[in-house]
Amino acid sequence: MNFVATYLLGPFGEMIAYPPGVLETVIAGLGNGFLYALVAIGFVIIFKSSSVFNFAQGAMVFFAALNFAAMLKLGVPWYLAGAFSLLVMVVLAFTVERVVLRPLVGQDGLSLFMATIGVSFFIEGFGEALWGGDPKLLKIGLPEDAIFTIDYPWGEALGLDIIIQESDLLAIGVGLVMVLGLYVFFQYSRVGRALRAVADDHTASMSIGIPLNQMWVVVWALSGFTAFVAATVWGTKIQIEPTVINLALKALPVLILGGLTSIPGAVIGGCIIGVSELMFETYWGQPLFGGATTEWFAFVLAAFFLLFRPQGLFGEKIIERV
Amino acid sequence: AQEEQYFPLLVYRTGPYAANGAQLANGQIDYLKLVNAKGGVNGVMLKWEECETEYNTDAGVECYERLKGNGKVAAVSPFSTGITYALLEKVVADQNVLFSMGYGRTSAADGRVFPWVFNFPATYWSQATSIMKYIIEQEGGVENLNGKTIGLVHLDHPYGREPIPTLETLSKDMGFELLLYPVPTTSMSDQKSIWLDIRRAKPDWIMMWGWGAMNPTAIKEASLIRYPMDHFIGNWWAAAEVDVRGSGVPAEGYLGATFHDVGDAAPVFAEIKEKVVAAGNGTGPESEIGEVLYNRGIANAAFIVEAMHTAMAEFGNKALSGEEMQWGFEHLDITDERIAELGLTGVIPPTKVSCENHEGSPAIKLQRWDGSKWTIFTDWIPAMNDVVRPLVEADAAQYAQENGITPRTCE
Amino acid sequence: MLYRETGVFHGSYAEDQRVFKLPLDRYAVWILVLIAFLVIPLFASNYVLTDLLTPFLIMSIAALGLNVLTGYCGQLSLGTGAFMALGGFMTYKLVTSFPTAGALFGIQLPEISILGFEPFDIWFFVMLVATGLVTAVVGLLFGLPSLKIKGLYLAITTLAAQFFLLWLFIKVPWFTNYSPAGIAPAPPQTLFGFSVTGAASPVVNRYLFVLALTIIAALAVKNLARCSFGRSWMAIRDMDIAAEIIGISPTFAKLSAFAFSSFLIGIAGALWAFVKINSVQTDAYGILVSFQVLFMVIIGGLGTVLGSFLGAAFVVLTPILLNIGLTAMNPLFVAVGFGTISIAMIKHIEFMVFGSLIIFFLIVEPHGFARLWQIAKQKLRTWPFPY
Amino acid sequence: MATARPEFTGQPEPDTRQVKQDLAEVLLAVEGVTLRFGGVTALTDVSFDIRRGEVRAIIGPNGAGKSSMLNVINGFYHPQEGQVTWKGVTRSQMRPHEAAATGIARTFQNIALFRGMTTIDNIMTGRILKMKAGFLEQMLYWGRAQKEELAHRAEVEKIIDFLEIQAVRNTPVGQLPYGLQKRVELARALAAEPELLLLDEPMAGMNLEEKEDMCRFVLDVNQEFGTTVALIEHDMGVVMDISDRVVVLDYGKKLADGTPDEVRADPAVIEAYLGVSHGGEASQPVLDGANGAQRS
Amino acid sequence: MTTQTTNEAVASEGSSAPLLEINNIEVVYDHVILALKGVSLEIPKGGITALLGANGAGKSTTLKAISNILKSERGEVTKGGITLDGDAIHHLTPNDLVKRGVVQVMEGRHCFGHLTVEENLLTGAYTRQDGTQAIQRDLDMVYGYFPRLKERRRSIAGYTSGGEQQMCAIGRALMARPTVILLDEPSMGLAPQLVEEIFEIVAQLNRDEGVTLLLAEQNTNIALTYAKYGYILENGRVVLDGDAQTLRNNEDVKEFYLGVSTSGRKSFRDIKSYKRRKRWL
Ligand SMILES: Nc1ncnc2c1ncn2[C@@H]1O[C@H](COP(=O)(O)OP(=O)(O)OP(=O)(O)O)[C@@H](O)[C@H]1O
Ligand SMILES: Nc1ncnc2c1ncn2[C@@H]1O[C@H](COP(=O)(O)OP(=O)(O)OP(=O)(O)O)[C@@H](O)[C@H]1O
Ligand SMILES: [Mg+2]
Ligand SMILES: [Mg+2]
Repeated sequence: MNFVATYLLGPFGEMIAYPPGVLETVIAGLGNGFLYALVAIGFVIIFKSSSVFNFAQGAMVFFAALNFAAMLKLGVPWYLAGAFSLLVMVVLAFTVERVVLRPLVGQDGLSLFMATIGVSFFIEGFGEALWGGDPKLLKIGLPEDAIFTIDYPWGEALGLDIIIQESDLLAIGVGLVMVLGLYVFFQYSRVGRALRAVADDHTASMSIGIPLNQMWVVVWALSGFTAFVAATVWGTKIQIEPTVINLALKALPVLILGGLTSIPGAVIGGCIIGVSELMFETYWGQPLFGGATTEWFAFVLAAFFLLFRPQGLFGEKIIERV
Repeated sequence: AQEEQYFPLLVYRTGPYAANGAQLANGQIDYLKLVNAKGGVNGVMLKWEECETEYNTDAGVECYERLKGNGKVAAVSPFSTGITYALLEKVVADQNVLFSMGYGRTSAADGRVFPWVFNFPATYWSQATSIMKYIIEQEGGVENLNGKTIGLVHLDHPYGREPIPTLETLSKDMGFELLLYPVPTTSMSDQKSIWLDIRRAKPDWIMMWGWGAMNPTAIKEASLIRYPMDHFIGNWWAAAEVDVRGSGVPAEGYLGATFHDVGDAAPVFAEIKEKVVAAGNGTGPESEIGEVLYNRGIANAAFIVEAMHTAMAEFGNKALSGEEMQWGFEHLDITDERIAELGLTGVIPPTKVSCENHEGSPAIKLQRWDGSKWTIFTDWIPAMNDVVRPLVEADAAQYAQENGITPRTCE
Repeated sequence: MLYRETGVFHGSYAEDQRVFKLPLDRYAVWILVLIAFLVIPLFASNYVLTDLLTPFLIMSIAALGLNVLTGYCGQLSLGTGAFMALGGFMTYKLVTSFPTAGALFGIQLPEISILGFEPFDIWFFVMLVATGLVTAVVGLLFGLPSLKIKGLYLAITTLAAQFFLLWLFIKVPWFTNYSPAGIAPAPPQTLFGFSVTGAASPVVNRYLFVLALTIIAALAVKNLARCSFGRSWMAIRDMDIAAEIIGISPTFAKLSAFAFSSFLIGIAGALWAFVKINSVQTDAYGILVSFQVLFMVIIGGLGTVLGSFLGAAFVVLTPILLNIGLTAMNPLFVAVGFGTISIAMIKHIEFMVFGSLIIFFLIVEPHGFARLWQIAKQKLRTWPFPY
Repeated sequence: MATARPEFTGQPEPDTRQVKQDLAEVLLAVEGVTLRFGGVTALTDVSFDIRRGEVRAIIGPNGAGKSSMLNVINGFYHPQEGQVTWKGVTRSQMRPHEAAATGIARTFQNIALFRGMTTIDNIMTGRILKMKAGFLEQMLYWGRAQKEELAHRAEVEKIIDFLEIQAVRNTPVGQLPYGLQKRVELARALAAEPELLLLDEPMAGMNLEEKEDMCRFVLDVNQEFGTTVALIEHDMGVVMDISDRVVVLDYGKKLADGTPDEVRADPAVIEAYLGVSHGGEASQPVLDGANGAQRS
Repeated sequence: MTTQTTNEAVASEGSSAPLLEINNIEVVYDHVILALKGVSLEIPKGGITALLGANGAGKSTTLKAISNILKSERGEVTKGGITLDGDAIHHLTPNDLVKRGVVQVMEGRHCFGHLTVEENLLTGAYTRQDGTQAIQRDLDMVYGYFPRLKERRRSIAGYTSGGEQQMCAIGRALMARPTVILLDEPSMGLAPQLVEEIFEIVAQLNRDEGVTLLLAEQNTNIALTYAKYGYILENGRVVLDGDAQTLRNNEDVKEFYLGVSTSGRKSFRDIKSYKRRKRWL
């Protein structure tokens, strides 16, 4: 009974007691969610079109950010630096296709997954060997301050005192744009369809003349691009050093929650996880469980969802047929 | 040729803690270079090897095992609480001194249970109490602490958790509320929830036990929610230039603990610039000379070298064995005169170690960030030994009991 | 050619069902084992024993464990680190709560000692098995989702175990007997009267102890693999629907795999804490460990015992040897005018090379070292002809 | 399990089919089964029975629902309506492994072997239900575990001889050519010593020679061990020759049911399936089988 | 649909130089398994050529060798050459080959399980540049050939029945407007009347569109009914070839592939392996 009071009712009491807090948390959560989603989308793009689970996605974000930041550090104007970083990502796509994927064509998912881990190691080492392992700032004047609603007349009028980080709004905006673009591309364009075909059956798609190699360059370049975008947004929040790669781990539950193959799924998954994780930490984790529940909450939540929808919320149905 | 004294340097120049680790390493090495440039310690030259631990326990242990055999070890300083814990037993077996300068296992201050471990000039628990003293003073007396809230933003890692028991004890005694804000090691740069919470809970003071990439993020988030920086106190691993600069915000007024001065006023720096840097074998960028962590690196090396001096006075001028170094450490008595003589004024505090007390007489100073540099603004604030020591001895006793160690008696 | 496969005829199915069908294979393995037990301890340096061989063996056990789950039963798991941690903390709790059999059952095992050998000093072993059982049960719990969730989805849900358990060990001070920093020292242990863990125990003891356990583990896995358990695991792996239809209960197969694999992994974790780092701390069992063990299994070869060993050797030793090698090569770099490369740079290069090696081996043989070995043999058979 | 094949008595054995179906009791009965997948209705109100000891053929155009029918019988699909009576027990649905446990074994349309294992191991899996050794015993490969292994191995070897796949005993099935894989699959099913054997297009993609062998095996299984067989097959020659009774499905509905001759004569069947309607060169080979059956 | 006159042209060409020539190729899987031991074929333009043989004879392998998708199965052509219209094509990527009109329908369906039937067909037209109308037209053509596909156009290919998948695969190949189709076991698992239909369609394609066909078949009977010329493979070697009639009348072929022996067609009931005549090496 007491248990119920503390663990079930208490937190909700909190929420009701101070609604703006909830609002604040939700917005912040959405911000995180879209950040995760930006990375998750990178995974999806590659998985959807080559059923390769690209573990290097996190490293790619790091790599893109590192190149960008290093250029800025050398005093290159931000647009040139950005262009450079983008270019590098495309080059990376080419190399990966040539050196890793082409020799492994037709291998089972696990080998390819391993290979991408190899890639991940390589680019992490390479990037740092190139630019040094010290943390770098990636600031190109994107909004990253905090908005205190109370400072504004409307906020005052509403008596609403919450804090909104501009970087969250940025993440949300950018995320939405990316999703729309990519979704349309995959669902309706000729290349998009071919990409999905490749994912289903490499050999068959070869046999009807879909050029795997080009396909892969395309998708890796694409996900390289998303990595770049993610990096830029992330740069507004944190400095660029290897833990960025760990942050990408957070994209995994988002990924499976949304369903490995669905881009909108990635975003919705991102929102669900971003928000609920922050809510849980604020109202349960921090006060009741000694905090740091964000470590695992996303994963447990995702696992829980999967029990009811094994292919994620929007994933393609797993075909069981004999 | 005469045998050299060997320094196995467990350092981390990569990974999320690189920014801090590199300066520490550079400081140490520059000092060792200086000593050699000046003809060694009573003629005994110093030799050192680095091994990259990435602040990671497994790697740290491996490094220690790899290096320990390569010469007569002066002392080992892992600069990681995790590694320190893992080495506690090994150093006993190998008879090497483990010098964890103000980190590692606090209860190692009890020399009867941990003969081979030294953690002067101050442990985390002492540091915590000293910081509390400052807060008390600011609040105008213990009585005013009643009903106040103090937050501890800490790395969710052995290092970050060390001060918790002490602070909990104090909060019981003094009636303030202690709020804990752990930051997971895997996502140090994602502290949103914490700071949203802080904004609501509005603790009157915040202490920070942070390291590596955690610090800049914390400082940035704090300034985002406009937390009063002069009520935000980092411990001595959370108050370096890199931490604030990395945050990308001015963070004026941010406070930090330390046990040595900042800046390159002390003569030793001039010497380094002249004998090491000018000679073209400075280890890091010259700009970092005089910065907090660099100086701390020097302090670490200086302490060990001084222990060598002490030991040589007893055993003669030769490369020293483990036991001899241990003796040296245990009989350290560094007075202000001696410090001045070494040109280390302000770089190492006066220290007296004894058989049962391996912590010396702990005290700290506080420094303030003015947007471009640190400046110390308090005198020494001694720790509450009456609080800390009992805790230390209790904890040490439990260790002894679990590991079947019979504490030595210090006659 | 010395190595002959022909001319070996099996008179009975018993012979044909042996682990090593060919006498020569059998002898080769025996010789290897003898070397491991007798020769290596004599000649290997302490560093080699404690920091190359011992970790390699411990990780082999973990790899064997994961191989049961991923290699034989086809269930991806990234929770290995956590289960190793569980093993570490459990053993710590057990040995501190029940230092002796007496402490638990009140009965006192007789203390006979034949020149230092105490036949009844097996308590630590008992404790290890107990640990294994605990991890098995927990593994079973975290295996439940596998009944519904498949493939990568499952892999990521196992991450839940990874992060949740580690978080738990940090948050619940009980696991470390309320040590302030949440690190517990691993008390030294003895077996048959010899001290086998702890910094003070002779390096050779520790090595032999781990070696023995490793061999037992390997045999256990091999035996299961060739009996109905192994078969039902592999059936589930290769085509779970068909397996179910021919009467293999997926629930039973998967859960048994989870339990047994966690059993081995738990023991590996315990050894890591007690033998390798003399302390129990979550640091040593991070997500990276989970991945490393997965590498071992995949690069070594899924569903092969040999693979687990080869994989472990590769993953454990490569980085260290690379690091040592590059450091040693420094003079050479200086000679060619690079100047000494900083240890940071060495670390970066180590990463690059390790990554490249993974890719390289996958390209050479996606099915891992073990398969490579087979193909090599195949080529030898037909030698000098290509096929 | 006997390996002996009936030795050849100059003339073909008498056609025992007519006799069988009258005596034998109903082994399995399907009543009013309807199976839907979202929009698609794979089976609508299908009823038929299988009698002990007969060879029952299920034919019909592609997508008629034949495979689905088998899936219903051994409990992999659960019909929305109707029920299945198996050995007198009526239930609306089964669980696959309990079906297996009670004596239903099957092969699959798209080969479902365990590609990672050798032929032997694949066949051994068929006997897992019969193995009782505990975990520890197996872990130590000791006591019951070892005895069982050897005993079952002996059984399996018999089947291997019977199906003449000795040569590929230790080859990973993944590398076997298609026809052999089909055979191994049959072996795996037989290993379970089933009462009812479900074969989904056992002869698809085989050349005549292999078909002949396959037929021989099916018949021998049926005659020697009295195993009841239900098979789906598109080769009319085969169906008409070896089956005792044939049920015809079309678009998920039962179109006809009876002896081969009856079915072959049924105009609806011809229209929907056999396709003599537009005869010509093309259809000749297909019908050969049919005619042939008549002659024998 | 092309006009009568071009058919003549096609036919006449048919007799002339071979369109596709396989010259003594050898294929190795996994560096060790020798699947083809020197196979040579000549596929005349506008003809239907049958590739017969038992399981594991190497039919599929041959086709894969031509369309150059062995690599993904860790197989490679180690000897010999393949020429299309006289120029070597073994170095061309499958994509180029399809562009040049060589399309393979793989053994065992291989539809894209997660795409709808229609999407499957559309991917078939990937390499085409001649605009959406043209593609739409061909889509209708395919639906014309396979009405059943039209019914299931919106459903996920993975769930369709074996036969439906087979049709889908063939239809998909047609969408590429091929000049040469490599058909691997089209009849496998198809209902008799469907087999006919499909072969009818094949014949029709060959007739009307002058598509050259190489089909690997088990159903020797029907294959030889439609094919002009046939090759018989036995574990990796061509053991017999000749035009359809000759093969049909060959005693061995009758015995082992058509099942009609001197004593007329025998029932599957009274097959006894040891009744077989000794077969060629
Ligand atoms: N799991 C499933 N989900 C959705 N639809 C299905 C499923 N299984 C079968 N179907 C549909 O049910 C119908 C019957 O399929 P089934 O495989 O039984 O046909 P079949 O008679 O075996 O044809 P074939 O002779 O080609 O194998 C088909 O239209 C198929 O699309
Ligand atoms: N991926 C592979 N790896 C190893 N061996 C293979 C592979 N694919 C085919 N083989 C071998 O090559 C030989 C020829 O196989 P192929 O599939 O070409 O025969 P096929 O004539 O098509 O038989 P089927 O009529 O069953 O399709 C077979 O012995 C087979 O074992
Ligand atoms: Mg079917
Ligand atoms: Mg084939």
